[in-house]
Order: sequence, then C-alpha cells, then structure tokens
Amino acid sequence: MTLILDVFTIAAVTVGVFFFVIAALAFLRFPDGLTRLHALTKVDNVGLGLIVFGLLPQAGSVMGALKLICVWLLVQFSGAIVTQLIARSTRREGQEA
Amino acid sequence: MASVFDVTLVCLILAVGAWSTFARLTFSAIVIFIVYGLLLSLAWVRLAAVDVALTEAAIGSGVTGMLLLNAVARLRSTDAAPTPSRSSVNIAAGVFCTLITASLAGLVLVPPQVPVSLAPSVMESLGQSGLGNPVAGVLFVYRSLDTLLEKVVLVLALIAVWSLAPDGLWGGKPALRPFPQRDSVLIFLARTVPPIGIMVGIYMFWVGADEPGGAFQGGAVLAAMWILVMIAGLAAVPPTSSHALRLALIVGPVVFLAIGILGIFLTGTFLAYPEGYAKPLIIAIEATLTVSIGVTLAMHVVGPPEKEWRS
Amino acid sequence: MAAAETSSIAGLLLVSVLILPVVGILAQLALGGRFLNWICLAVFPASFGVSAATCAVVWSHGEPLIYIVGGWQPPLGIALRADGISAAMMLVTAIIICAVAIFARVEFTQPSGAPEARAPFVFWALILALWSALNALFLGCDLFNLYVALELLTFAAVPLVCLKGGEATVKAALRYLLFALLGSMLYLMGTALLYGAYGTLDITLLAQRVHPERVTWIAAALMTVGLLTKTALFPLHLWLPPAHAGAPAAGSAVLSALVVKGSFFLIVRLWFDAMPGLGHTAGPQLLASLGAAAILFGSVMALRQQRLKLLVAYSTVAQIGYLFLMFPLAMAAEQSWTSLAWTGGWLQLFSHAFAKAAMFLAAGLIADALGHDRINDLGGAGRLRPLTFCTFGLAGLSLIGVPPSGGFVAKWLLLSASVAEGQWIWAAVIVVGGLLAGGYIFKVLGRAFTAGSDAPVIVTPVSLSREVVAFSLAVGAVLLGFFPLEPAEILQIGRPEILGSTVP
Amino acid sequence: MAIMNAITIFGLCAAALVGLGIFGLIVNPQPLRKILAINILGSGVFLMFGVIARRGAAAGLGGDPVPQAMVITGIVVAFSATALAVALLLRLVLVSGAATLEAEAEPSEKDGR
Repeated sequence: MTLILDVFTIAAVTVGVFFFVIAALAFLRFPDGLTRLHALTKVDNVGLGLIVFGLLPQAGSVMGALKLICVWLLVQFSGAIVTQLIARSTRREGQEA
Repeated sequence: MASVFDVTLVCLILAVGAWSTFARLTFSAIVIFIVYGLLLSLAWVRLAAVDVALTEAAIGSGVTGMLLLNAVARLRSTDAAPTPSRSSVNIAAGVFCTLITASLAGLVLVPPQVPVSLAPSVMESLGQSGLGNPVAGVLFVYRSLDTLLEKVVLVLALIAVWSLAPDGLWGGKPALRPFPQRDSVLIFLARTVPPIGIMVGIYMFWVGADEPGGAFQGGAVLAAMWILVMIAGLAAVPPTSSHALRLALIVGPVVFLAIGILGIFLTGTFLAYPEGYAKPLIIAIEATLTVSIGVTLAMHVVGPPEKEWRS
Repeated sequence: MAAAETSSIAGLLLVSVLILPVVGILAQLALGGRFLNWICLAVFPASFGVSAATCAVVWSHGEPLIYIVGGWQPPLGIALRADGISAAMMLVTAIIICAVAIFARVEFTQPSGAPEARAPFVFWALILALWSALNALFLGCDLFNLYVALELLTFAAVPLVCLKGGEATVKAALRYLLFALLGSMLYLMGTALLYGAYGTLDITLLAQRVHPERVTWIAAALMTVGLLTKTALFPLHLWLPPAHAGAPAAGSAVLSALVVKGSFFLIVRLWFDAMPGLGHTAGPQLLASLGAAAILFGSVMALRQQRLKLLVAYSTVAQIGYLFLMFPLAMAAEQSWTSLAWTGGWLQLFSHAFAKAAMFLAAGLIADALGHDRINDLGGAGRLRPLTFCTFGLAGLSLIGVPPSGGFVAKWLLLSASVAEGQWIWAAVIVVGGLLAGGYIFKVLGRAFTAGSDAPVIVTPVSLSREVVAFSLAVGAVLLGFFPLEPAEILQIGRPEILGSTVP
Repeated sequence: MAIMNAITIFGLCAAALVGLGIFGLIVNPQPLRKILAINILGSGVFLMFGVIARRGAAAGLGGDPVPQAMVITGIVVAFSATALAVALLLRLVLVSGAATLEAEAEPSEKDGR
C-alpha cells in the first residue's frame, strides 16, 4: 500500500515539477509581460496543484493534509488576483507610453 | 540525496545573491533580493531552524521587500547613470573580500572537535517555564533582556524614521503612495485576505510557545495585512500623532517591562517569572508584542509623515 | 562570580540605569508632547541619581557589582557587571548628558499649549535612548547583548546628526549609518565565530576558555575592525567630521564626547577582559600605530579647517588616537608601568569627554551668537563673548595637555609609561600631537582676540546660563587634573591580576 | 559524515555571502544598492550563526536554540536598520533631488553651524 502511495507521490510531484520548469522556460523566453503572465498562471496552478496532490498521502495526518490544501487554495486565490493586478498595471503603462 | 538538494540550494542562493548585487537596474535588484530571501528561508529549514525560516520569510524577505519596493518606486526618477567605480577600486575590493571569505571558509572547513552547544542546558530548564519551543524559551526566559532591548530598538528606529519629517508635518500622516485609482480587484483582495491573514498571524503567535512561530512572525503577518488594507485605500493611514497608534506601538514593550519589574517584587529578580506563572505571563507578553510588532513594522514601511502624494 | 550578588538591592541599581531612560521614551510616546517637559524633569535627575549611586557603591565596595538577569547564570543567561571602569564611565556619562540637557533646555523645550513639536520630542527621545544604550554598553557582559546595545546607540546617534534636516546633514547621517552598519555586521560575525568555538559569549567565561588559535584571531580582527569603524579611528574616520559638525551643538557634544567612546569601551573590554592573550600579538602595536596616524592626520586636518565646528570635529579624530596608545603600553609584557598607562588612557578619555563637550557647546554658542562659524571672520569676537571663548580656551588647554588639566595628567602618564617601557616612538607622537593641538586652538583664539577689519556683530543674544554650563564642563576637564591619583584607584576595581593594583 | 558535509556547504555559502555583501557595499555607488548589500552581508552572518547552531544539535534538538534565537533578534534589528536607512535616503532625495553620497568635497559648506 505504502509503495503504491510512494509511487503516486513521486509521479505527481515529478509532473508538477515538470510544469514549473516549463513555466520558468516560458518566463525567460516570452517577449512581454502579458504573455509571460499567461504562461505562469496556467502552468503554476497545475504544477503546484500536482505537487500538493502528490504530497497529500505523505502528510501523515488529516490536519497536515488540510494545511497543504489550504496552502494551495491561498496560492490559487492570491495568484489569480495578483495576476489581474499586474496585467492591469501593464496595460496602464502601455497606454501611458 | 540530501546533499544534492543542499548543493543546488546553495548554488542558487549564491547565484541569486550575486545577481541582486550586480543587476543593472535597482528595481530588478530588489525583486531578486526578495527571491533571495525566500531561498534563504529554505536554507534555514535545511539547518533545522524553522523559527528562523519563518522570521526570514516574514521579515527578512517580506516586510523588508515591501519597504525596498516602496523606496524604489519613489526613487525611480533618480535611478539613472550610476558612475561606475574605478577598476582599481574594484580589484582592491575584490581581493579584500576574497580574503575575508577565504579566512571564514577556512574556519568552516575545520569544525571544532567537540561541537559546542547550549542545547542540553536549554532543555534541562525549559520544563520549568512550561514552554515547548526552545527558541521561545531562549527569547523570553534565558535571554529576555536581549528581546526587551530589541523591542526598544524597533520603537526607537521608528521615532528616528519619523524624525525625518519636515518640521511642520510632525504628527501628520505618512504618505503611503496609493494605488493610482481605486482598483476593484485590489479592493476585493484587501477585503478577503485580511480575515485569513489575521487568523494566521494570531495562530503563529499562539503556537509560538510550543512550536515554531511566535510574536515576530505573527506580527509581521499582521503588518502585511494592515498595509494591504491601507494600499487598497480601505483604511486611512493613521496620523503619527494618533493616541491609539502610539499606545499600540508601546503596549508590548510596556507589558514586557512591567512583567520584568513585577519579577523584582515577586521573585527578587528582574525579568524572572514567578514559579508556575511563567507560561501565562510569557503568553501575555507575546500577545501584546504581536500587536506592537505588527503596528511598528507597518509604520516603518509607510515611512515618515509627508505631504499628500500627488501623481 | 558570587551568586549571592544576584538579587542584592545594589544589583538593582544596574537594572535601573538601563530601564529608567527607556521608561522615559515609552512615557513620551504614551503621554505625548504635552507632558514632555515633565517627563524630562523626572527622568534626568532620577537616572543621574542612580548612576551616581552605582558609582558610589562600586567604589565603596571595592569590587565589581554583578547582576544576573532573570536569575539565569551565564552562559545560558545574561549578566550585568559594573567594575571600576564601567562605574567611572557611567558617572562621566551621567554628568555630561545632564549638563548637555541643561544646555539644550532652551532650544528644545516643548512650548506649552502648542501642538507637539518635532525637534523637542525627537531630541529628548534620542538622548534618553543614547543614555540607556551607553549604560548597557558599560554594564554588558554578553557579547550579543552588547551588539543590541551598540545598535541602540547607533539608531539614537544617527538621527541626532540630521535633526536640522539640511541636505548636507542628511547625507552625513546616511553615510554614518552605512559605516556603522558595516561595523556592526563585522562585530556580529566575530561574535558568531567565538560562540561556535567556545560555546559562550559571556566575557568572564570567554576569558577562561579562549585559546590562542586561528578562530580567535580572526574573530578578534573582525570585531575590532567593526568597532573601529564605529569609533572612527583613522583611516575609518571618514564619516565623523561631517556628522559631528552637522548636528545641533548639544547633539555634537554628546556624539563626540560619549558616543564614539561607547564602541571604544567595547574594544577595551574585548582586548583586556575577554581575550587578554591578544596582548602578545602585534595587535596592540598596530592599534597604536593607527592611533598615532590619527593624532597626526586629525591635528593637521583640524589646522586646515575654515569652519569652527569642523575644526572641533577633526580634533576629535586626533584625540581618539591618544586612546589607542594605551594598548601597547598597558598590555606590555613588563608589568611595572602598565597601570600607569591604563590610568593615563582612561583619564584621557574622561578629560576629552569633558573638554570636547565644552568645546562643541562653545562652538555652538559662537555660531548662534554670530550667525556663522567661519574662523577667519571671528576677528574680535572674543571681546564680545569672553566667557564662551574662555570656555573654548580652557577646553583647549586640556586637549593640548597644558598643566594643570586632566588632559595634561593623562598625556603625562602615557608619556611616562612609554618612556619607562622604552617605547619612545609613542612619546614623540604625544609631544608632536600636543604641539599641533596648540596650533589649532591658538589659531581660533588668536583670531577671536585680535580685532579684524570688520568687527563681528551679535546676531542672536545667547543666554548666560548656557554659557555657564559649557564653562563648567571645561572647568571639569581642568579639575580632573587636580585629583588624578585617588579616583584612579576606581579604575583598578575588577581588573584581572595582570594589571596589578600598584598605582604609583 | 553526510550531515557534516551538508552543514559545511551552508557554512561555505555563508562565508561567500559575507564577501559578496562587503564587495557590493564598496563598489555599488547608489545608496539603495549599498543598503541591499548590507542586507546580503547580514544574511551571510546570520547563516553562519545557523551553521554553528546546526553543529550544536543535541538533546533531541536539530540545532542549538541559543544562536537561532540570536538570529531572530538580529533579523529584527537589521530590519530596523534598513528602514532607517531607506527613510534617510528618501529624505535625501527629497531635499537634494539626487540619491548620491558623492560630491562630498565641501562637507557642510551650507549648514556648518
């Protein structure tokens, strides 16, 4: 049983990390703020989600697992809003320029 | 396996630190510095110092980052054409710093045969205080004089920051640069996150007695929430002459000092806690300190009183 | 270290000198400007009384006063310890701070009925913080606790520099802060290394545990360089002249007379108490060489200044140099003359504190009265304000080392020690430094007492009480020369055996 | 021995950060960059405390809590220092219009009294 869970963890975290690497690459390669944001938001959400999902079996307790999910939810929430803010300020600066 | 992670982490810290030092734009340097702070907190976790990791992330990277970003936003117009120092100076400085690094590295590579540690004696008497977190024990029991003095430093530094206000504006409002226009998304964030943040802050202080956390980390989270609300324009920045503000600034140090003096009468010693009452008294100190630290950190970030900012 | 002393009433004196000024600051914030004058009226005499009482107790007991904070013995806890030199420093600090407070009363009074004003509120908070920090430095036994005290001192001193808010003073303050922060970080690095090697930061315990090995040398070097940055020993003095010259007169007096001595005191603690083995290295000679360079360079720079306050500030750079001559002389292997040098060094510190406070206050009075402090335009001003220039002259006598004055006895003791120990070079430096000091003092006095082409005019009248305060400090510097040997015994209280107790 | 190695690597990192911080402090002309450099220097010093704490792991603890507590105090003090330095810098820009410490040839020629 633990073996299956471990394999699951390794697989999920690996895929999650893969998404992060993609996001980092996109961040470096894309030309402007908006496209970079686009890449980051999509990939970060999935990446972090997968890592948290993969770590759930290792959390050890229900409280620990709940905390992990809370972390993920908070990042989802603040990430979505901060992305909005950055996008708006990028657009504003574009108009001013 | 552990070492691969550690080596990568250290390389990353050094690379990001160097990047922050040599980045062309000051703005980039500061953003990179915030990343650097977060990486450092990871290093602190690896060094089995979770309390420090939390403090580094909250204060060393978080609040300091806000402070520096605020500064660079105002300095942007002057961020032009730094005159590079002469190469002879650079070379001399390089040699000098390499020498320092090398001598320190030499010491690191030859650790003492018998590692020194006060951990056993800390644990031996920790039980008397009823605390479970040894770091909290050091901060509030064994070396409480340091902690008390450090609170005074924090308040004094705020008076020092305020002292930079022009004469006529003393007691006025700090001019936190507001967001250009009332932004619905920001307001939404400032309405939804603070309840969670305040809960997290209080939780951090509350578990601090027994687990990693405490007044510093909790206070930093509270400060961040308050700043967020002020930036969004949901709450006005209080004038520095406000009585409530000043009471909030000093309530922590005053309670700390009062309990310290109480120790003289009850136990005969300054900053000693009467037997059996150590934990409740320390929690009282930490609770008030959390408020004071939160308010002081936030006021540090918003800066001295200034004329209203006009864009 | 007798545990019996942990809870004695006398030990509480040590706690009181630390927290009384802090209580003042907190009360200021709690009650606001309306009660500012009352708070000062309560806190200053109280702190002065406690400092004097501590000094009296140490002197009468003849042994150090120790207080274990919270009842936790070092290395786990923190101890406070008042030995002879800390008691003497506390008394000198209390006298000078209170004198400066009386001097500054006129300038920094919170006007009654008016809203809280910036300068008075900040000034008194900073002075109180400075006082607490200095006392913490004099009493501290734990190197990390001393670091916090050092930072408290820095954060109180820096805003004092730019209290007036001009461009040059803000620049000087920022520069001062950057230098000071570099200094504290180097000091802290050394602290870390010492803890890592010996498992304690308590000075008394360290003295028993340190070995002459690489980690000790590197830690000592880092800490000393860090503290020298804060003490402004040549060539790390760059920040000092603009900072000390830019502050308001009362601030300059405290900065020059006391603040730089705080970090110097810590260097002495490190070298003589925590790591006495350093005496066998080239360190003392190196420190004294830098001190000698500071004496010569600072004096020459002082001679070349056109502004009175800058001249006084450069004179501080020079006078700090004398303090470091104490190291090779008081740490010499041959011990018959070391206590002579020890007493001389401390006397130099005390007499410079009095003389320099008096001199900065006098310079401030001159600048206030004339509306400028250009030395070339002083012609004849001495006749207009005789008491102020008399103060300047008396303080100058002590700086030069003319008998009878505290400065004379101090320099004479150092001179005798260097001759007796055969370290002739320091004797030569002391003599040349005295001559140069004479040069810059008489440059000012000469201008002031010879009528110039256009007679100076008094722009603002200056109250006699402020002149009297400055004058009394100068008289204090001179009086130190009259009873040098008896109070010198207090400086031996709590000394390790090396220095012996033979006051000649 | 493996754990020793990991600690040593962090120790070397601390030593390098100290050098990097001092270098940045000397060569960067802009005050804000100097403030940043002092923070990097500080983090190196703190990390050294952390390494020493980790080497003192005993009594069931992962590290000696005494130096760890000192670092927490130190971080707060360093924050106060940064805040004061930034406030001074902003004030300097307000009164002089430029964020530079140079042109110090004529110190306090304007307000020497």
